[in-house]
Amino acid sequence: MDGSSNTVPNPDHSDALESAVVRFAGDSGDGMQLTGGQFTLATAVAGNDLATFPDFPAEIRAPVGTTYGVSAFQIHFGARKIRTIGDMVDVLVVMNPAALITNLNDLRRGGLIIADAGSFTDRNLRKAGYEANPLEDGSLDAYRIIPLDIQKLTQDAVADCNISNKEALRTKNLWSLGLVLWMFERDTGTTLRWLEEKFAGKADILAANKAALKAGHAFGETAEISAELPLYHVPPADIPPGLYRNITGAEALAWGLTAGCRMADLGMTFCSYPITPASQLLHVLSKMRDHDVLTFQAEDEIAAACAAIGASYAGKMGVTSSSGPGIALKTEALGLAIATELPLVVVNAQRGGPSTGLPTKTEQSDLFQAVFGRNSDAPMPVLAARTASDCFDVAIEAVRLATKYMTPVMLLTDGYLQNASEPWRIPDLEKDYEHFAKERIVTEVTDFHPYDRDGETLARPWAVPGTPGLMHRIGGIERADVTGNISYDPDNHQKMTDFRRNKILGIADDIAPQEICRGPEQGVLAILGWGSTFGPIHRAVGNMNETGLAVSHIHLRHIWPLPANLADILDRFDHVLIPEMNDGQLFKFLRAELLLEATSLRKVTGKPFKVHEIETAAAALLEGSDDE
Amino acid sequence: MDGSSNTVPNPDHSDALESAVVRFAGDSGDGMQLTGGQFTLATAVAGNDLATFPDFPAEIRAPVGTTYGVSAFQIHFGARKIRTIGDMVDVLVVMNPAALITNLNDLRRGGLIIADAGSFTDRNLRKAGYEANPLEDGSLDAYRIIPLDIQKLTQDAVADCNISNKEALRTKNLWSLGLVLWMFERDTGTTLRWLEEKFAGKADILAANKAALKAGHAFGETAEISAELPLYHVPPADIPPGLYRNITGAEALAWGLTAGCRMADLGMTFCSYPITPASQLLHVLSKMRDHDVLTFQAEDEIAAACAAIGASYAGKMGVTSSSGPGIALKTEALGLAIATELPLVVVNAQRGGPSTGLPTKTEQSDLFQAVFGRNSDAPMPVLAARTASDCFDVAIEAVRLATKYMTPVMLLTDGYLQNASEPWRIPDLEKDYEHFAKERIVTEVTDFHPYDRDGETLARPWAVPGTPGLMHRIGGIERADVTGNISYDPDNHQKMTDFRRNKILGIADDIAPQEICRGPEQGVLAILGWGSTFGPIHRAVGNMNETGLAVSHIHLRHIWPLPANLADILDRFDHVLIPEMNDGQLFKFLRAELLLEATSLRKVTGKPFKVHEIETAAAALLEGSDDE
Amino acid sequence: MNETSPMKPLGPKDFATDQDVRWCPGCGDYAILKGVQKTLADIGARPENTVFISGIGCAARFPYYMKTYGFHTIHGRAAAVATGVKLANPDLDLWIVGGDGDSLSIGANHLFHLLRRNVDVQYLLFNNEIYGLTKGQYSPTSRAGLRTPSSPAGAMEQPAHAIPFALGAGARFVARGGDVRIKELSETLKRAHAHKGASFVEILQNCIVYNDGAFGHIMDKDKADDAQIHLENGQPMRFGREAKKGLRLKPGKLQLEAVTIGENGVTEADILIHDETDRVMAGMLAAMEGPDLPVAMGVIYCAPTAAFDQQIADVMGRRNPSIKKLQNLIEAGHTWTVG
Amino acid sequence: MNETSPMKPLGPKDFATDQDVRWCPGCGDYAILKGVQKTLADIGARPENTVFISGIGCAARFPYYMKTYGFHTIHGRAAAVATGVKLANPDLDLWIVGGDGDSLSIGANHLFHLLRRNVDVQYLLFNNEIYGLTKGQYSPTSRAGLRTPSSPAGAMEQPAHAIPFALGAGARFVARGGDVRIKELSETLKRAHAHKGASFVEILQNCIVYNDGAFGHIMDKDKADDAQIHLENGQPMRFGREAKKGLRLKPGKLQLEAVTIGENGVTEADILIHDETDRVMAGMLAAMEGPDLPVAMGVIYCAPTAAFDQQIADVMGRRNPSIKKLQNLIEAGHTWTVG
Ligand SMILES: Cc1ncc(C[n+]2csc(CCOP(=O)(O)OP(=O)(O)O)c2C)c(N)n1
Ligand SMILES: Cc1ncc(C[n+]2csc(CCOP(=O)(O)OP(=O)(O)O)c2C)c(N)n1
Ligand code: SF4
Ligand code: SF4
Ligand SMILES: [Mg+2]
Ligand SMILES: [Mg+2]
Repeated sequence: MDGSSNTVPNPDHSDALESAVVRFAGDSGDGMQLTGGQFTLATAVAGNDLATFPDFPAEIRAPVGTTYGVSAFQIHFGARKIRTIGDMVDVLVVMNPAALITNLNDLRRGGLIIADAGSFTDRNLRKAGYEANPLEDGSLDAYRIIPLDIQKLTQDAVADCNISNKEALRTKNLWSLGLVLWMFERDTGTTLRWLEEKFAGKADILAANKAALKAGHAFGETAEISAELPLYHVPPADIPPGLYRNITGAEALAWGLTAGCRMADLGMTFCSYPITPASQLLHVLSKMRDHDVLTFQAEDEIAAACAAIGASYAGKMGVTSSSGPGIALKTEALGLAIATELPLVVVNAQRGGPSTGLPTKTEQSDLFQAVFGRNSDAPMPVLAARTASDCFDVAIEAVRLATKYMTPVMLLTDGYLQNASEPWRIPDLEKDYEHFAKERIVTEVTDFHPYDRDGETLARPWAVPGTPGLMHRIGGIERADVTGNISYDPDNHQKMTDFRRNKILGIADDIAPQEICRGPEQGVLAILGWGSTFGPIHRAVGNMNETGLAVSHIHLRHIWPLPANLADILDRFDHVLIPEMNDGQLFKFLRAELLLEATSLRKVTGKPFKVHEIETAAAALLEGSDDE
Repeated sequence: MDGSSNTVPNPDHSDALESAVVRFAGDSGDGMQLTGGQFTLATAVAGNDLATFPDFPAEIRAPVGTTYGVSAFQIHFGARKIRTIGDMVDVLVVMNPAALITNLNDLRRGGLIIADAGSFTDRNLRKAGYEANPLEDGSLDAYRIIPLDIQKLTQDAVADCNISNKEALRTKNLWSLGLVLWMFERDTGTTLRWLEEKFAGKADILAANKAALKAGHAFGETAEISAELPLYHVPPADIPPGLYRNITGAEALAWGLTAGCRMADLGMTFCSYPITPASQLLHVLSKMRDHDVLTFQAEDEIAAACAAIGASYAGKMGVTSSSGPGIALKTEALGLAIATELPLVVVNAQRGGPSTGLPTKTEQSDLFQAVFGRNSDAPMPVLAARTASDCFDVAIEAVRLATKYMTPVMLLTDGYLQNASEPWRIPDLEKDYEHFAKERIVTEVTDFHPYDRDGETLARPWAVPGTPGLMHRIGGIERADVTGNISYDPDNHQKMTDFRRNKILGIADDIAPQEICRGPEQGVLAILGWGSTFGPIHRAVGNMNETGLAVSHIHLRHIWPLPANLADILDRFDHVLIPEMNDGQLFKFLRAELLLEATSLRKVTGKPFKVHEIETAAAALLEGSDDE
Repeated sequence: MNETSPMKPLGPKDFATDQDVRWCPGCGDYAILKGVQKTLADIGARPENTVFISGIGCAARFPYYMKTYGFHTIHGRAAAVATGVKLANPDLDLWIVGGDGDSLSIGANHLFHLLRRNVDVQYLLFNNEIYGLTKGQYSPTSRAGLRTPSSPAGAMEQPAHAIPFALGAGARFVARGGDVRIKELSETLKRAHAHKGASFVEILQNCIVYNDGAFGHIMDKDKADDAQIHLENGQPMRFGREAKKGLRLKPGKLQLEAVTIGENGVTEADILIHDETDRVMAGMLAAMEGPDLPVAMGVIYCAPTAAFDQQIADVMGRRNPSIKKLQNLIEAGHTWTVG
Repeated sequence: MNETSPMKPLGPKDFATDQDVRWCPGCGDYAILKGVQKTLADIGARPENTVFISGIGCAARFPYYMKTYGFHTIHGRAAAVATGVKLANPDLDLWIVGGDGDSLSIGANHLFHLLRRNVDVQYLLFNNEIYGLTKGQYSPTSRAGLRTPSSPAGAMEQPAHAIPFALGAGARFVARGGDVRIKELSETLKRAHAHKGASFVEILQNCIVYNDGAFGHIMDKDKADDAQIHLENGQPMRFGREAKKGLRLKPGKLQLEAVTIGENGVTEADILIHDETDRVMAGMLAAMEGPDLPVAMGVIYCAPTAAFDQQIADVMGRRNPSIKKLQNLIEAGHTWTVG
């Protein structure tokens, strides 16, 4: 089991942990995201591999002290490659009763709770729904509790600073951060430097923040209760050398799309309408004007898709993004892009549904929509990113396919990937990527026809307004082969339908063959995943391999068309298990495509899989197959 | 082969034809639809079974004489049950060169052409793209041609009437109709009565029309060329006794939806936005106010869907309709209906795509969209009508399921069904239908909760605004089981997802088991169809059965959920052939659902299957299976 | 049409649900909620006959807090859903609540057609000039230059103006209120309720988290008197402390100007009388944005005409549909008998 | 930005494609097509730099007949597609063509935002007060009472008015033309073209098949003089045969009235001068629908302001993006080195 099991001291290095999971939780106003972010940075600098996950409340800012106002940040870090955010929490830092009650379920038995006892007032207890104070009534006996009056300790620490009491209280997250940094043997240097940048010019506030941070750290070393405080040692992980940074999926996507455009030598016109959890991509790209990225916040999703199509028509890389309900609105426009064969990248940051559903929760239930969700026979390639940093590469691939094949491409990510961060070895954009052809825009063509196809890719030429001599007209009514004029001819319709299908099917020969990313090349059981289930599946397979079980992990990047060798690979296994955060969509899709008899593992709770859930399902299949 | 093959005199009754196919074609302004409609009526009254298909030009009214302004009407009628509009035409009446050039392909070799030679002027020939006059240059040697100067003959016939020359020329379609009526031994009575109604109060016009009609009829009997004119005898078909009328799919749908509402004792609020070929339904329903049908022409498809949802929320049967691109726009709203579990009927009159595609041509390519085309896990029942008159029964079934299960229901029809007409034995609405429960609206509930489900159907209660004591709030954010309050709880989301899935799956036990509609109960080959392919498949299977080939026809009405016994039935056949007017959607869908290994027969030309195309594909499979 | 339980007078609290209100502390929406609950109590609304419909956004959470019928629909579509509800049952008392994004961005087309058709509802547009729920992107009503996560260099669009938009759409009742002077807002809401047809009310609302103080120059206590004018039909259009200021037409021009009574020879008689049926004046009042002219509050325009839903209901009438009648329909026209 | 071939003067025919024009014989669209082709020739437009974008409808077939770049998009979305085109390349000369259904029914939201944002395009709304392509259902501009297949008892909606809608949306150039007086239409189109920012032109167009004569009372030769007024900036607003009639403000009222020079003491000096920058007057002119007042033709309102696409282009500037620059970006901020 990921996370929790490994905090139990590793038998080989009795003083070291292989990995640990820490969660900071408090009121929306308590600065937990900032605390988590700083802890992450210090941890990365200490050489651990890690994965993080912020968990915002759905309400913008609910009344202080309520359960639905709780904001949390989780980090899983370790001495080995970290694949998940961790099944169970080892150390839970809570700033109030509401944070405790909403997060306790995820704490492993025997886990540590650091609680700001000062905030466990009657009023706050009542707001959280406690009848008695859990720090005192014995109800937390299964855990280790360290109640500290962090409010008071912070106030004392900053007493000499020239700030108001309200401002003083605001620094209590830094006090807590200091303490936890100490517990995990990290120093305060990274955070101190960051504070100096952030509060440059605000000397008093800066001084207070520094004081609080240092006081928390010092408290660990000197306080009387320090004997109770565990000290954890998580040695650096063995990760490939290189320059690293932390990256969220949204950032990776933004940069990857831009990198793809640079490789294609195209400006990007990004058109979107805000929606959780896709908006982050709009925000990041809005700041990238220097890289020829123009962002347009449209009046709705339809306008966003249409404007992106217009931009592609005019010779830019049109990109649009949304989440499930917004993608639904774009459907008709996607049909137009398919019919007019214009390049377009459509990013879908999936969330819980149907309808408004669970906007802030993750789910991967838009696979059907991506592959099948359009009127008529309207094929388009579908890609899915597996991790935050993988978003970068998938985005480049999307731009490559869109421009090479003159087609819209659907790129699936999800709420988890958008917000989760992980260290990313920064690539060398010039050397690490096979540069694909420069812009495919034609400028001089003798005997130009807008639907004259490339013999190999079947792509039509991209001739953009402003180019002398190539004036032409395109539209959504069926177009005659070659000329593109309106045609109602029956045979032409069949021919164009065949072209549209075959063009996309042909991509199967232009993508990397499917690989098995962990485990034996053949055997009893393959676990087949797509999207953000990568982490838990990979860890589960690793764990099982370590205990000698022959299980393999296969992870799809290309959902449509599927890699040409996928059927062959799957054939080599007796069982295929398909875990999905939906009601079995890839499972059904592969039945349709490959007549694959697989086992579906479904989880529709808005939460990522836990490693042990996958291990359990795999074990059941392995046992079942022993019986045979 | 349907149609053409059977005009060859039937061996048993050497003077009689089993069936014949006649097509009238002319300029949009030539009144071909009217001519066809009147011929149909006379034929129905003569006791034949029949099927008709109007083929309008896509342009509203293109310039006179052009090929894209040609309007045609085809009728297939016979002494047996008529299933299709006929593969090939036996008698082609053309009013100008453009009509000839666009319709000749469908005439069987040896078929008869009646051409208005007067309109084969140089100008018209050029407009149609002829370099020489085909009536004279021998290029039609494979056919029998009867060129008549119909313009002139008509002018002569009405010379004594007090009308302008323009008006005189307008009656030439009636002259042609008279002639063809004579050829098929029909009298002019029905048409004369109809003319009297239509031109009541316009004595001169009426007189001219009557004169033209009678002159055409008389011409057959008396004209010098009458020896050349074949006389066809198509005896009455052996059809079940009853009161009959002609009905188009659009009418049948309109009346069926209304009948369903009457059975449920609900008013209907029909909300739509015009689009070909769905608009016809709006037009018919707009005149049905007396039957508590309120129609609302919304500002777009999204508004139409939302208004229908609003109407259902307020206690009416909300119905919305469109065609593929418009259904795409409704997608997000359908998610809301699924989430809030409100009854709704969504009619999709499918047309050629993708995008604007071929608006006036038929296709059945929205199956994927219907079943899978929504974000998230969002199941809803999908039904498909097979013939114009079947639309009536399917519409009733849609209302039954929507209200009983509190769910949107997708009803698929297509451009062919919307416009095609066939005789319909008028049912006794009281006796011929099992009446389903009256309106399911609750009014008095103790301890009311909006998501308290019926134990059997899993439907939630339908409590409508205006009812004292049942005030409640619903919405698209995930709802807590029972109370319907907003809930972000992970387990609740799983539970509600399961409910939504299982509620729809449960319908499989509440629908008629799948039947084999023609051919043996088991054997080598089943042809499995859905929607408007019914006619050609049924005829093909009939033809093959007659020649002793063991082929069966299975036709789906319920696409989702599938009938519970479908897998069992299909298991009894060595081969399953699935003909579809799309790129293989049911084929793929049944692989996913049943792991069915079938053979796909695809046709994406905007035209219905021809019987022989199905026979050929079936024969290939039968031969292949002999080899085994 | 619907039977109602015997009337007992209800107070504002009787319109509150048991659900915790989940807006940010200090959000202007709280005050509006109070104002609406008070209005319903004052007009003697029956909860079972009252429906709140909304799209998506912070504002759109409104129905969950009203102990009436409520439908929290999808982003931008509240007006369309509401139209269907009114067609199905014109007797319902229907309130629509939407934010500026919900109403004027994704949903502006439905709002336009609702107003044009004159569907008998009250449309409350909570304008905070920002997308609150999605964390602070600029909205169509945001002022040019506003820096937000999606406009780091400042918004570059001409903002939409709710009241001119509504007038251009053909609305017959147009008013404005704010989240601070709740009593006045409540009076305006009562007028909106009394008006048969679509009543459009823009409510200036402070988003304390993402656009705090957007209306400070109009709403702050010390500025309100001079920056707002409260319109009353048939009354002179006066404002300012002690109502010393007023509006008049610039001599010889089609332009309003603010004048002070007693200065430059201006007398009470010079001040224009508010005629809420005057469409041209409504346009001029709607265009007042400060700083020279005060922002118009209260009922700017009210000129009733037939409501769409009522017109349809009249045509539909009582039809007594029946299976028999339908049987007659399908048997009418050209039929023939076989056998 | 794009190199153009050496200029040679082009005539109207040089803008016609080889595609057969497929409107009904007698359709008003033919005349408008001629008018546009003439306009392009007159202004010396370069075909390679000119783009026609449309939605779906009879009117929307327009691009197929123009030998320029053309994009026949989907119903109602031309404005949105066009916005993307202009963002991608603000140097293009962009014309949008849409019917009344395309523009004011399904597409009104995009039109609203295009006008509000002031995207530099010419928007031509062909208003035939009917859905032509789908065979004659009433449209949002159809007059109340119009009987059509979807309104057999007569349309029951208050119609939308294109020009007031455009003004309410914040449009900075608003004009009206018709399918009969092509020379005047062409002048108006030239003005629209010259205006930087969104230019909105309503063109009254006769649908001979489904709504013949809808504008007969305005456009018929014998009625046109009295039923139309052709506006010219800075000129008195006169109309009627021999320009004997004119517009003035009703004394003491915010209302226009038609008067006859020489009658009741009216002199030339009483006639209002057209000031196309006056928004209030534009509103009054837009509201004129007959029969008392003539229908305003020509440029009703023109008050330029910065165009959205140009503003963005200015901010974007010349950026010289490169892989190197991007490499720098991804390496900036908190990074650390392993190994
Ligand atoms: C189809 C769709 N698009 C986008 C969203 C995301 N979204 C939710 S509310 C909102 C805008 C909120 O702004 P506003 O309407 O002004 O309401 P406020 O939160 O400010 O009250 C957006 C963009 C959504 N839920 N659905
Ligand atoms: C999404 C979608 N909805 C509906 C239609 C059907 N449709 C095509 S054109 C049109 C309206 C035509 O009216 P208008 O825009 O006024 O143009 P006109 O034909 O009168 O020139 C409609 C409803 C469509 N093509 N696509
Ligand atoms: S984000 Fe703004 S509008 Fe939304 S609840 Fe918070 S303060 Fe109110
Ligand atoms: S239907 Fe009307 S608008 Fe369309 S082409 Fe014909 S006349 Fe013109
Ligand atoms: Mg807002
Ligand atoms: Mg029109």
